[in-house]
Amino acid sequence: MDKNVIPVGPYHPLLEEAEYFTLQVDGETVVDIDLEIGWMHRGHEFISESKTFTQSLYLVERICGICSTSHPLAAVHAMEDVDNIEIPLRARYIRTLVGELERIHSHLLWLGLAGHFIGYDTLWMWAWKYREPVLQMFEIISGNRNHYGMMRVGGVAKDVDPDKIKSLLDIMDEIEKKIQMIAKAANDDPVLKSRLKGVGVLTKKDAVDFCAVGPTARASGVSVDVRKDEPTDAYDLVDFKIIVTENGDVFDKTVVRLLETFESIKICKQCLEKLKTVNGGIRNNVKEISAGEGIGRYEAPRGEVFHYVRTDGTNRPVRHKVRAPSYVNIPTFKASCKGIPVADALITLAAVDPCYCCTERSIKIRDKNNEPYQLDLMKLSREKTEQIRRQMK
Amino acid sequence: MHNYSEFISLMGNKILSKNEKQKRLYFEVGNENIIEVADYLFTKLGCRLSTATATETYRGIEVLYHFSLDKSGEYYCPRIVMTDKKNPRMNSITPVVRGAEWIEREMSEMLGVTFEGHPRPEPLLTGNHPQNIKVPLRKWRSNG
Amino acid sequence: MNLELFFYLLIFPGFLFTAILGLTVGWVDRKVSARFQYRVGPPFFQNFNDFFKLLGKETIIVKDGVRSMFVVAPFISFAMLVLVSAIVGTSLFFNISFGGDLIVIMYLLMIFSVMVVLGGSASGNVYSSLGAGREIKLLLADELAFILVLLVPIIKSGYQLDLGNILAAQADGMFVSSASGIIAFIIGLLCIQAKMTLPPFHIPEAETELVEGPFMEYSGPPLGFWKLNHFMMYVVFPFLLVLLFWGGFNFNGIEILWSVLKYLLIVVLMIIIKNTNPRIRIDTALNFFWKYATPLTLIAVVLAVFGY
Amino acid sequence: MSWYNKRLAKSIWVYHMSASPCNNCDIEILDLLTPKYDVERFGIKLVGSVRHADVILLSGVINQKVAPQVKKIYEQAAKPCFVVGVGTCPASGCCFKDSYNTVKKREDVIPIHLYIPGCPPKPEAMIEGVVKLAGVLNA
Repeated sequence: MDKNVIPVGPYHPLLEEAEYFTLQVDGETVVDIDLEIGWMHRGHEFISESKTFTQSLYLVERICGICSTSHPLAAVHAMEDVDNIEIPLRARYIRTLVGELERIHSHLLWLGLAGHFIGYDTLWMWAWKYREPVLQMFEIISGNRNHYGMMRVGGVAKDVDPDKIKSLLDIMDEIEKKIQMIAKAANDDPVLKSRLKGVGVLTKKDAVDFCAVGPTARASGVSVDVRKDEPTDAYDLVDFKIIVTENGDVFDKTVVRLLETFESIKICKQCLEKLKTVNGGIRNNVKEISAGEGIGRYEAPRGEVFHYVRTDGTNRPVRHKVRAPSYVNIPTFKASCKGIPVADALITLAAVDPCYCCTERSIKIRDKNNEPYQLDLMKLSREKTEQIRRQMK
Repeated sequence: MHNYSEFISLMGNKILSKNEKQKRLYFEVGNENIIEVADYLFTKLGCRLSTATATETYRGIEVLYHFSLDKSGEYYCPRIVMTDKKNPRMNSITPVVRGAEWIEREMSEMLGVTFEGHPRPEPLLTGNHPQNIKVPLRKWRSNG
Repeated sequence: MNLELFFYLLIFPGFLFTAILGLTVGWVDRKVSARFQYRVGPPFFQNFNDFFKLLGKETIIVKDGVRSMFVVAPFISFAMLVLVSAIVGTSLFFNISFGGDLIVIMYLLMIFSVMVVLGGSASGNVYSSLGAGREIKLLLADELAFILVLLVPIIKSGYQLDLGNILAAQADGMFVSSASGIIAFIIGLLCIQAKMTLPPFHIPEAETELVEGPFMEYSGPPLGFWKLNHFMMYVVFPFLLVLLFWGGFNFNGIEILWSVLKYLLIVVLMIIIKNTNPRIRIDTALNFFWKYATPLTLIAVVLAVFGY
Repeated sequence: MSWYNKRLAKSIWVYHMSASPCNNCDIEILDLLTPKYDVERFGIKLVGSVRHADVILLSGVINQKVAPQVKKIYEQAAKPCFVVGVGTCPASGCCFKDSYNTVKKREDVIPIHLYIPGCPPKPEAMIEGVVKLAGVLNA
């Protein structure tokens, strides 16, 4: 049978953002996948070099709306790394709290969207319903539902009001109960299980080869988590586990995310309890950042966010490099999508929780001579009809 | 606690200069040794390639790889400096570290570095771009 | 006589009644689904508004497509549904039927599915044609089971193809109360789910995979008619099931309530299945229908032959 | 036509088009559909194909690579079709206006009929924006 090409995107409801995949298929089986990106490219690194450090935080927050704590947090880590700036204890707990809340909201968001992708809108609605209280907590803590603007070099921008900790803890308890219910429902659903189990397997070797990070890697048995590897903020003061599973399929990725949500809830509760007693300032005043270079990273919901800042003693970075987790996770499609049906390919593509705004990339198919492989859609559809007709005979 | 001396002595004179910080080791290597160093870091030490940064400085184009040793949270950052700003060339490490493919492609289109031996040296972000943007991260500095 | 025919076709069991009831039940569907998902759901006239709005929109005919087929397909399938609803309706409400109407219904429903396929592939879009391909596969999957399901009441009524006779045969006991009847009824419900491409069988128009599948390139009135067709099926198929297995409707006194309940129960069952299942893959659907549903229905047919 | 406009105002099908946004407006748009805001109450429905759309929700500063696609998609929509710019990006370019890759004159790419500013706008603000659009139709 001839190889056909299914273009996915640039605009396709599977992807909230514009991306362009081309699935090379043989019948209904994916043979190869290619990706062309750049539809979301806004030139962050370029703009950041013309902004001061504080302005740059505003900018990196807008790399991605879902990890809008992870990027500023990694950036301040990088800036603090240049001079080894210490931050107050209370600020460390607040940073951890906001970061973990973001993980809960992001994982619930993914669970909902994954349900939507496999045509299970009820799961989508449920997951997003229980995501709302998390956003409400963000509103109480920072004043915004998204783009919290909490991070500053040397501390955080806003303090958590001690009077509100009680109500925050109450919301947390409620969320935990509800998420347990969803997790149970998702775990017990036989159709869901059969749809996700054994689909889009990413082997441990491939995960290491592609340098995958985050839940994508952890579902394949690679135990990599910045929170444990290089504990910053309050991560060495709180108690939590890293979730690692072995199979690397979509179901395991779901399980990792769900269990991680519970760990995050645990961390949030500990932080809130600590915030009742830990007093002190929330920000050290940082007047200037000396010349040098610094690496900052943070475990975003999707994996390690990496920021590299190079300074020359002025108030602007010479170079600000950003590497989002999806950037290294998306190439794993090449390993995990081969040889699976088209219908599964799409949930596999979604399982990485790709964030193209972070990544900036999309797919192109090349033939043997490295020419763009283009197909007349009309011809394709006729061939398909012909194929079907043959099958029906 | 953070002991790089073993690595440094092993690499010997391949390391041209180094800068040790608490958990980060920045060191400069020659272009001819980068593949060997990358292979050692990735295969022997079990490091993960976080990313690589290309910067334009007065000395030339610098490419800085960030290898993360996840067990201890340390960073090994080999740096390559290319003094020829017009036509910077260096060896690609993609044959050794598969995950470097996109990272090197992006550096190549952002700062115009040619990676020799890269399996697919085409632009990543600006492929099929209507305006045909060339090396945007160098534009404003290369005039001076 | 002719006037009566027009009445049957266009007003009472036919077009107007089915369309209005279908759009209303479509609202019930959306509302109940919304309640399932902790939402409020749309207002009562929502589907009517949607339909009238689509009638006034621009119709874009794709340049690459087969124009005539593209435009004609929604209207032919609409006509098919009107015919089916008239046939089912007249025998349900007026007890008018003719010799082979079950066969006619089967053919008309087949034409409907074929029109979806033709319309989808005529638009020349790759997603539409993929959707059409899946529609054919789904048709192959469920058609045999559906025909076998229809066989059960035929056998149980003493080999009658006449809807009126099937109805009459159930006067002393509905078919669904027998072993073969209940199996056939359940499989029939699933077949309907597949024929209406409701979840978990919304494989051809999988929104997140194939956008809207065969209907992707449609806009304006043709799209409106596709939507109307979809809602009309909410009437046609449950009515058919009620007629074949649940002894039809009865409109004497309190019995009206029971009749309405019968219809609503089937609709609600469909909505529950719809809302608690993710989309399955096309091969899983084929597997399901060929490996499990069809043999089960065969057993039901055999049971029916032996009178159980 | 007022009768028809009223139908249109009560049945707004939206198509969501992201033109290099930061993703935040996009998830807030999806949030509109979920239980807390549930815009299906007003007959607003998210559709996957632009041919079915009455309103295009445009989010993000349009970058040069995506601009031709945005233009093409707007041309494919069945008219009447309105474009609502969600967020600060379509309105002013936000912090990306200095970049080498963004379109400087967004009006040339796609005509935007209504702006909902905010970074991101709260879902309530988006509902108000769409309701205002419906109010114009009703008048």
